[in-house]
Amino acid sequence: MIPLYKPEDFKIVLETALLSAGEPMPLAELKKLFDQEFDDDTWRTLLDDLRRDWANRGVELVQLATGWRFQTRPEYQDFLDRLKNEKPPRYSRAAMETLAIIAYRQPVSRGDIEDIRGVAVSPNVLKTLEARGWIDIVGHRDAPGRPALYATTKKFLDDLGLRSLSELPPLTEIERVMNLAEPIIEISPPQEQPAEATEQA
Amino acid sequence: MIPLYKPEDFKIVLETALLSAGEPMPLAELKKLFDQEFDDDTWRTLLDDLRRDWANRGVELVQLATGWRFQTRPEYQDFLDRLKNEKPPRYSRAAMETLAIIAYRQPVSRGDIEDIRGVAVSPNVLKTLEARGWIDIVGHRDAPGRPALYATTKKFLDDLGLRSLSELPPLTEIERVMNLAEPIIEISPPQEQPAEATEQA
Amino acid sequence: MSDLAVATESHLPKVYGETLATLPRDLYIPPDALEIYLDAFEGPLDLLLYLIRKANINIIDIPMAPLTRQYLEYVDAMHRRNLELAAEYLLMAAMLLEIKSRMLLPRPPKVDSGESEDPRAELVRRLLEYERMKLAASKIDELPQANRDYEWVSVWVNEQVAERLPEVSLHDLQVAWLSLMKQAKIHAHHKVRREELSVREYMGSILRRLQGRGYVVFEDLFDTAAGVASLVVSFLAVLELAREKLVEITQSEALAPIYVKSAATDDSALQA
Repeated sequence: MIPLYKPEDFKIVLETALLSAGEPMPLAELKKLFDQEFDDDTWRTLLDDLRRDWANRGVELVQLATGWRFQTRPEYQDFLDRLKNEKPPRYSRAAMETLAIIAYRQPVSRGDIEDIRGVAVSPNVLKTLEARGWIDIVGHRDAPGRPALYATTKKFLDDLGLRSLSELPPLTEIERVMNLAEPIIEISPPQEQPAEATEQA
Repeated sequence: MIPLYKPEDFKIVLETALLSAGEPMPLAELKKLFDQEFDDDTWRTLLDDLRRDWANRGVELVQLATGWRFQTRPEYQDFLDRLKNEKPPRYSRAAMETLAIIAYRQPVSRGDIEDIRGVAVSPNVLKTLEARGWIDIVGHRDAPGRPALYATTKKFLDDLGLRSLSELPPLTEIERVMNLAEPIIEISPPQEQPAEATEQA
Repeated sequence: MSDLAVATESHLPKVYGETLATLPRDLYIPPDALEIYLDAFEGPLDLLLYLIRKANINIIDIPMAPLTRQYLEYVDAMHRRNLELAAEYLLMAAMLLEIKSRMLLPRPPKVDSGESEDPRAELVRRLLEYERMKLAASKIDELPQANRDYEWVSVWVNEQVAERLPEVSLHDLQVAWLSLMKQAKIHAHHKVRREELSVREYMGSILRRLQGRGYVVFEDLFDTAAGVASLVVSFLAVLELAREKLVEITQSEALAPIYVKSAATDDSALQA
């Protein structure tokens, strides 16, 4: 094994591990790289230092919900798209609205989504979002038919570059309501992923 | 799209594309990145330049039959292996007991090992340990069948981080725990490995 | 994002700025345009929102009569063109008609609050919630998305194909020996002491040196540079090898050179 002396040596190992990791690396995982034990401040310095090294490049080091990862900067996507055989499909409005309802109102059943959208939800929409790994079933509501409850996943956050649900765009306050029975309160996105659905059996 | 002026700008796009490509990129493919058409010499210079940028890092740019790709340097594999979750393979109990007997009782024949273990020793066990380079045949006993005598090698000591066999855990401590111990007169083991003596096969 | 969605959203800031004094404009959309828009509507709520936003109607004070009329005209138009109409559109039509008729009746005060409830309240609540989610959806869609707006970096791990070998620690060896002892098959002479290990190590070394070599001069087995302790242990190793009949020690006469030979060395091999 290559001996590591200077901070620079450690940074090179860290960079190599992050560049070749197939997924975001949590700090606890990165700590396995070295025999030496560093405190969290030292790690933070090391990671910040590495991030600065890449400041003017086409790739950046980002911290996501599940850990640290190198990704290309969006400004370079036009170039990268030229190497792709096909453009990734954009999701339909139905899919995006369903995703938004699950993201902001989770955990929700298919019935809840249909209530909000006013139309039936195609099973394909849910399947597409599940296949992408962005939503999953976190429990079942204790109601007739025991409907499945959907929530967004860590991968959803990772793929959208968010560290937590609280980083979702804030909901727009559409209109102050005057004559309605219940006043509309400022709505902020949920602070934490509801890891365990409260309603599950 | 970001305007590209200097050679450095082109190199950054090229680096970004190669770092995010999942597979080796042929030159013909890389040429799609830019509107500008460069001749092969210019491309060669660009790629060589990029390769030099990575000369002292844990990742290198290599040209394969199927194209160019970034890959980790083998010297860093030991670090990357630490991030793998898979459990390291283990030797069978028979192999470990055989190794222990050879280490503590060398030189021993297969018959000696069988006497101690009370069961037949599979030839595969000895072959595995020989293939690992941890034991070898140091002679033959002058007895019917001229049984081979096994001893541990220098590689065994190296791999276990020992300078000599006397650094093996003293088993007397275990024996003491098991009330089997007899008083022992401690004599200091030789500090030097007789280097010349052990290295010949 | 369809043209329609862009068009309605561009209206939004104006809607907020509008005062109540502004009278609702006509909800009319040319029927030709309907077909183009149809696919873009995500359902009756979406269609209603479109009609409301297009006419700059304040969503909390919806004029039910013109909205209902306009909505029904569209539903009719869709019917006439044999366009497949989801049941939700008809349900919404019924709901609008019901609200419209309740608007004409005097409202009984609610028992608890004493205030009368607006028959449009539930519709407004649904429209607002749907619009909120619709806008949230387009905001989420604008976030940079992996594989669409950026790529993960994935450098190839140039792994040597060598199989991973088991790791053995000193502790493992100790445990193996301990388990052997537990089997009670080990007699007292199998107990190993530290000093004995040194002798055992030299026994192996000496046997290696003797291998395939016939007679070796006794002194040659010792490395005088290695120090006294090493010499003592080497000597003990030779004696132990002799005791275990693994080497043969010969001396033709007193003071003559002492020769050591591996007990099992094949004499014929030596002559080759």
